Amino acid sequence: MDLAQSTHLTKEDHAPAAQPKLLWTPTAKTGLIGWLTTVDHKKIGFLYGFFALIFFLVGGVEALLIRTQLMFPNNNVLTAQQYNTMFTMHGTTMIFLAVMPLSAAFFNFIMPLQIGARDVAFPRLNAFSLWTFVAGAIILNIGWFIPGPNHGAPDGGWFGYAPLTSKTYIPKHSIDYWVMGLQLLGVASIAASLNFIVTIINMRAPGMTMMRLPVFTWMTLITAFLLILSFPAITIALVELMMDRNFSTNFFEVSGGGMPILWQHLFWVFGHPEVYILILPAMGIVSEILPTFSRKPLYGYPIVVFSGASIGFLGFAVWSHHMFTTGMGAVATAAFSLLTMCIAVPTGVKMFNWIGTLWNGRLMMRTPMMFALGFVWMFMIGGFSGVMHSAAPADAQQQDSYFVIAHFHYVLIGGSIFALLGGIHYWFPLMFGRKVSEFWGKLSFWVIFIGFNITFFPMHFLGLNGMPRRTFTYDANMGWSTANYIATLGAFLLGIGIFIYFVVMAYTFFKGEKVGKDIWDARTLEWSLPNPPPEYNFRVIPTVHARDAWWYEKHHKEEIAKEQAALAKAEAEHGGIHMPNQSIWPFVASLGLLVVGVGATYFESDWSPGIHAKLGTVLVGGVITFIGIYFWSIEGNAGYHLHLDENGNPIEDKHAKH
Amino acid sequence: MSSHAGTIDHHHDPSTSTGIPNKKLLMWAFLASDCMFFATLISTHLIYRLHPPAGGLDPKVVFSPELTSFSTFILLMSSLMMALAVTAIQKNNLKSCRLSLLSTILFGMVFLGCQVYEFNHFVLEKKMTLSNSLLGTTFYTLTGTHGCHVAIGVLWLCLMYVRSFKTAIPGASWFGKNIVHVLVLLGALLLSLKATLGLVHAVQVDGFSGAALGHFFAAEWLAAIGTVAAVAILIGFARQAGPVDFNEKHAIDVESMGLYWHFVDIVWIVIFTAVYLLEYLK
Amino acid sequence: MSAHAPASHAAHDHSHDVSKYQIYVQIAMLLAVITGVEIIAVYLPFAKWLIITALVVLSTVKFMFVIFYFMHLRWDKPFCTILFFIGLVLASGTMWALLTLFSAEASIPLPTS
Amino acid sequence: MRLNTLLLNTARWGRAALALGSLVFLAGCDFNFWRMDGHQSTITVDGPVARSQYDVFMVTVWVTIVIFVIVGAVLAYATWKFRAKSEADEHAETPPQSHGNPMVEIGLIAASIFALVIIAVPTLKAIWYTYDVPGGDTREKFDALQKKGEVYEVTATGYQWWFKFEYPTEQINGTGALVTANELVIPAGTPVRINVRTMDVIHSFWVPKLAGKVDMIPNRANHLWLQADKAGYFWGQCAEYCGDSHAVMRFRVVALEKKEFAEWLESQKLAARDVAPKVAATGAKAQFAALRSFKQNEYGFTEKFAAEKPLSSLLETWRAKQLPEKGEDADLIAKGKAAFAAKGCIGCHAVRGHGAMGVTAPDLTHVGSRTTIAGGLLENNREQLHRWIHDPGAVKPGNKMSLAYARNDYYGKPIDGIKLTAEDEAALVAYLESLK
Ligand code: HEA
Ligand code: HEA
Ligand code: HEC
Ligand code: CUA
Ligand SMILES: [Cu+2]
Repeated sequence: MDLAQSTHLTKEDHAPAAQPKLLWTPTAKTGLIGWLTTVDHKKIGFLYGFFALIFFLVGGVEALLIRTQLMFPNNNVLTAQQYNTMFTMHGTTMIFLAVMPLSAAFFNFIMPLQIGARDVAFPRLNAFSLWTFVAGAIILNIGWFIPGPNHGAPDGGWFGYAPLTSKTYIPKHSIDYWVMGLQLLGVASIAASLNFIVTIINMRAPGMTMMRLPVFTWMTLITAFLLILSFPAITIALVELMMDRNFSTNFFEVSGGGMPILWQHLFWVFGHPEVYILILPAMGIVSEILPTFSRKPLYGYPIVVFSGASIGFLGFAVWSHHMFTTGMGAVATAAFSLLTMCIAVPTGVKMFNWIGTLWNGRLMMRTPMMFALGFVWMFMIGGFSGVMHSAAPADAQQQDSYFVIAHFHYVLIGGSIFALLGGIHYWFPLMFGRKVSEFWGKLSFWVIFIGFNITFFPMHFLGLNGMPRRTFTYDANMGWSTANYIATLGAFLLGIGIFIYFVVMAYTFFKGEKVGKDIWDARTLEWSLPNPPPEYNFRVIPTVHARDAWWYEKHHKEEIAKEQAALAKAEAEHGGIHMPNQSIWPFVASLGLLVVGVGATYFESDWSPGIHAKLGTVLVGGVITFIGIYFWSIEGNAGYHLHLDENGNPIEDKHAKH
Repeated sequence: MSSHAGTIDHHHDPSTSTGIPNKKLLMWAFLASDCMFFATLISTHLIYRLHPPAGGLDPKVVFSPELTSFSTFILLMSSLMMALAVTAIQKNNLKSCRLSLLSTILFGMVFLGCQVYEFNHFVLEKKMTLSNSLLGTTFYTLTGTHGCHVAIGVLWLCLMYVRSFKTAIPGASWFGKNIVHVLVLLGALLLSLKATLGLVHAVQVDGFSGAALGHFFAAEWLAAIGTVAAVAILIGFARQAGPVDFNEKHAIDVESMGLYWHFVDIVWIVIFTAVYLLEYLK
Repeated sequence: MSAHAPASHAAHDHSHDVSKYQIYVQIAMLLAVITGVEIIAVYLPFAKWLIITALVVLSTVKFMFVIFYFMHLRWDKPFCTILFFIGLVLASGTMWALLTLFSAEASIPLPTS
Repeated sequence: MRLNTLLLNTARWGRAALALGSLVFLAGCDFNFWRMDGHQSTITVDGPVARSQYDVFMVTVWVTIVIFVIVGAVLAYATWKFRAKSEADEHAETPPQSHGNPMVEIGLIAASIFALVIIAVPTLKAIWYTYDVPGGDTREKFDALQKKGEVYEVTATGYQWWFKFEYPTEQINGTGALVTANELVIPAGTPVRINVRTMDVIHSFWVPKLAGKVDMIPNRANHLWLQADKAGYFWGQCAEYCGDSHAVMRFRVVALEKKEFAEWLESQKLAARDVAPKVAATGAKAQFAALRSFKQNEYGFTEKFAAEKPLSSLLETWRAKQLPEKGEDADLIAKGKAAFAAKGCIGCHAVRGHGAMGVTAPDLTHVGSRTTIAGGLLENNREQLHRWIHDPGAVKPGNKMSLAYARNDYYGKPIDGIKLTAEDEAALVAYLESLK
């Protein structure tokens, strides 16, 4: 159909014929109920971000403990077990509970605004993803709080290689928490990604063709695809591990003929696409910041998009580069080595196009721009050490050494985290209507930047000097003491930088300077909104005429004004803006999953007949989930209509049924 | 919109950018994801079949091709019924749609019954358990996961079926009835499952004969009567008069459920070949 | 809105629906027959590779019939097909790669145990 | 000395730098962390396999440095040249809204591919070179070479958390192959094929100066090869996370010239030494009355041993270990031998010739001739041996030997097990030391 048509008008918007009393429609906008029942993608995005940042701090504290332990040779701050728990939880937390949800926060908050939509395709599914993520996070961390020799936080490493994670070698429930936690996080991620895919493909404003999508939205789409296609592999791997642990199957049980190497394959079939899941959103953010602050369109847009897609696709064909030392045979090693190198090409293309974007621009050296440029530099270094890994013979010396630690912290912190922190700065004025002070913003950037490099650059040398990762102690005669000491000092400096960053953010949130709309003179549609954006997002669904839609609007003011007036009139005639009802049922469904998860981990082996209590809890959880889904479906996707006055404020009886 | 007059175009939804309805797109994306899911499971099974541990069980001794062929056929038929349900509701033929949905549910239950019987049989008679052999481990996990998919599908079908009785009369209460309906349907399902088990067992023991039928009734008369009773109540429900809030516009719901159901069917097509048939090659 | 759904489209749809019932039943029969052929095929005294190829081809045919007819891909927008095939192709590719990796000589499990 | 120079230098950089500098000094370090000649350096290597891996690495380093310099220079130039000088300047005029240039893109893609080819070629060569012993990549060819004495084969098995080494070609009176633990002795100048196996979880065999690592994976027949250029003493370490004590699952490789290697083999094949007790026993001397109390994770080496010495002198240390100590207390040793059986050590350990046949723990037949114990964690001297058998769990978290000791569980309930008196310990240490 022709895209010049407004999309929102045809949504099914009839109220259900009869609402049984049980199907209460919550209307609170604030307060606990308001947050628990919200289906507004912006609130959900905010919650994602809120939880992610908390977990980032938790993961950061774990990292600082790691670094403190390694500050001196044969140090005694942590015991071996504590240390092992610490790096497992640090890695798992940072990846699954910090970077991924922080990306999801932007997907939720920004992406619908960028495509000119009023919400995601399935608002309640979106809420379900959020609460399931929270349930997963709870289960993952529950072990810290349960005393007893049978419990404890996960300690099998973030990739939990079998058979170490089997009951024989870690009989504690720590691994069960890890398994169930990741399982729920997987459900949450897949549900959210399906939602994003449908949203991006189906909910674009008229005129927003695929090749006009903002790059961040493109990267969201590709990331969502990576998620739905890679998570099933780890889901199955985790199911197999769980079966091994709880029902004594033989998947990874050598005495029954199992091959533990299978776990590695299944994990990395997921694991490698996962690292691109962590970086592509970051690249999307950088691809938004650089053009805005260069006051130029992104250089080579189609190629940047295409290379993003090829990175995603190639990402499925290189997983065994994490297994160069597992004796795959020369042919397989060579094949994966070459395929891995290929990824440098599309990544390089992005790099070059970012530089091309700067070229001839007029660079506004604001804080988001600092983070974006920091990203480009740091990610380049991290990418280069990635290429060094991809040369399999060289990797035989580097694998599981601090060289890998250096590599992936350069791409993860210098890459993902820098871009995400920059993204927060960039969109902060839009989200909250306040702006972070340039001085404090830049100060935090420089402290983070310097601290980061002091921490992780020496780790390259540590790795080349033979220091293996995941070691809670080392001897003084190995030549590692100095670098470790410096790295630890750097980590504290980095911590100070992050601390400044957060304090400044918190201050700005409450007290920061208020700013008007579009303070960066930006290019994409989200900036056409007042800040913070109203719950209905767009008063009139915009019609898109160019790639940088908002930039175009700003330069064709009259034409756009006329068009919008006509559309607004049409919309008012159609009964106003359709808004989905709030709902508690997604939350209930997730709550049920939490109970299922706890049941599947906790009771076993502590209760005498064991299996009954465990299955009982699982069953109760299942019933709760079923109830949630049942009411969710009965409730139907009902909604209400908003009518706006001139200022865009809703007029009175917005909950009137009609 | 609610004010729609005339036919609905079921392959085109003008409210979306691509014209594909959101729910359909969601389902296809989910199925793409589910492909990966089963690919990993089937890979696990095949890898261990290609490198079996010494002294492992021989699947040829364990499997029973007749039963599997039968349940394969059943699943195919359920797919047919599902497809018919979708066309029926697209033509606003509520009655025929409900009938097809019910048959799909029943075929699904028969399939599950066969699978439960099969598992039971393998464990008790063929001494293959989840943990005593690698074959058992991968076989039960793979086919069990597929079975879970079928079970979820059946549950979904049931919900859709009772949903089709939701009244369109404003203010009328239908909710309590709805719950009773769900419960009766679940009861019918469980009873029919039990009956299926008994029937398959009787046939397995006595072959296709009157004796089998006799034994079946002797052992399962309660389940049989219960099933009949439950079905009778269901028919009673189905006679409910008055307009319902379930029509052409809900075709997309039925259709996306159908996509799921058919997918479960094609996964079985692959499993049937890769897991069962290939074992019988000389 | 409704004015937008072109009348011709609707009519065209109707002509489909009349015959769809027949199509579905025929395909279901075909699928049953293919399944029967498969079951017989495994017992035939042909070369192993031949039978395996035949089985794979037959299953693929069944697979395609179900997705293109029962699942409407044939009548739907091509994008649905593309979407599903992204998953299908990656899944098959991964499966192939895994099976190949595990059959490589270096990956054979230890002879004992 | 260094403190002064360091302080003088840093003073110029202001007080912050000074504070940092002195802090660093407090750690007893200097700033040369890029000096990469540690015991496990992958840069200063001593064998052809590690060298070929290092060469590939250096190719990647040079290629990426060149790209980094070029790309970085352009990036830095663009950032500097096109930056807005002031806030007013930011909006002075809108730059041309250009969209890109396909020719530039294609050129850069081609250049990237070219750079990757430079890396790929040596990579492929090295993959095949490092995969198996040159000329011995099939069983038959390998056996032929081994007959000629041109290659050598050992099997390394990982346990939580120590290594067992087997010499399949060195059979002892038909009772099985020669077995040793934690110190692998190999002939120098000879390619050695190492079959890596594991008894429990995944471990990884890594001697950085000789070769990159290969994982020990259950139910998988992995192998690697390495070669030491000349005689020497090398550090190795498990490189795959394998549980509590992964960090201290270490080992050593000692490479000996062929002749010395043959001698070593002969002496190892002998059963454990017997030290005849004196007829008129005067009673054991209480050697360990004043036992030093070690803290957990305390440094396990004497200054003499730990110092970063040239390999040759460490090799001397090792050689010295091969000879019996002077002034052995024969009575005490005899007591130790008895205690070794009575206390149940024989349940896990083997001491060939002394009736101990355990297989789940390191073979102790010649433990006295090794420089380290407990998986390379501790120097093999009296104090550390004592520390180890006194309370192995305190030294190496969770290790399997500590599970046999009497201790308290999580709730403080005592668990029965080995209890040693001070005298037992003294005797056992003397006995273990005598096992050369
Ligand atoms: C954000 C996440 C992220 C990203 C983007 C990458 C990107 C890359 N990674 Fe990394 N990687 C990780 C996260 C990431 N990695 C993690 C977490 C691990 C460890 C997991 C664990 O063990 O715990 C890991 C481990 C890892 C390994 C395994 C190491 C080992 O354990 O032995 C390898 C091996 O090949 C590798 C390679 C690469 C390559 C080739 C890229 C490429 O995509 C990089 C491409 C970029 C560039 C090359 C720079 C810019 C390009 C140019 C300027 C163009 C010109 C350049 C050339 C022609 C060279 N990575
Ligand atoms: C996105 C992912 C991510 C991020 C951001 C980080 C961030 C950091 N990481 Fe992490 N790391 C991983 C992913 C990540 N890491 C992974 C996957 C592993 C492998 C795990 C495994 O082997 O299984 C790993 C492992 C790892 C190791 C190796 C452990 C080992 O192998 O033995 C080390 C060691 O130095 C380390 C250090 C750090 C440091 C210093 C930071 C710093 O950047 C952290 C900065 C943040 C802070 C310093 C927080 C500051 C906050 C405050 C000061 C305020 C506190 C206040 C309140 C709580 C109110 N990491
Ligand atoms: C439960 C089995 C078990 C028992 C009983 C046992 N050990 Fe051990 N022993 C081990 C294990 C396992 C190791 C390797 C520990 C490691 O390094 O992680 C070990 C290591 C040692 C070592 C160091 C060997 C080396 O080369 O590194 C010595 C010495 C030793 N034990 C002596 C003794 C003595 C003396 C006793 C009796 C008091 C004893 N062991 C009882 C299991 C046992
Ligand atoms: Cu063994 Cu780590
Ligand atoms: Cu990777």
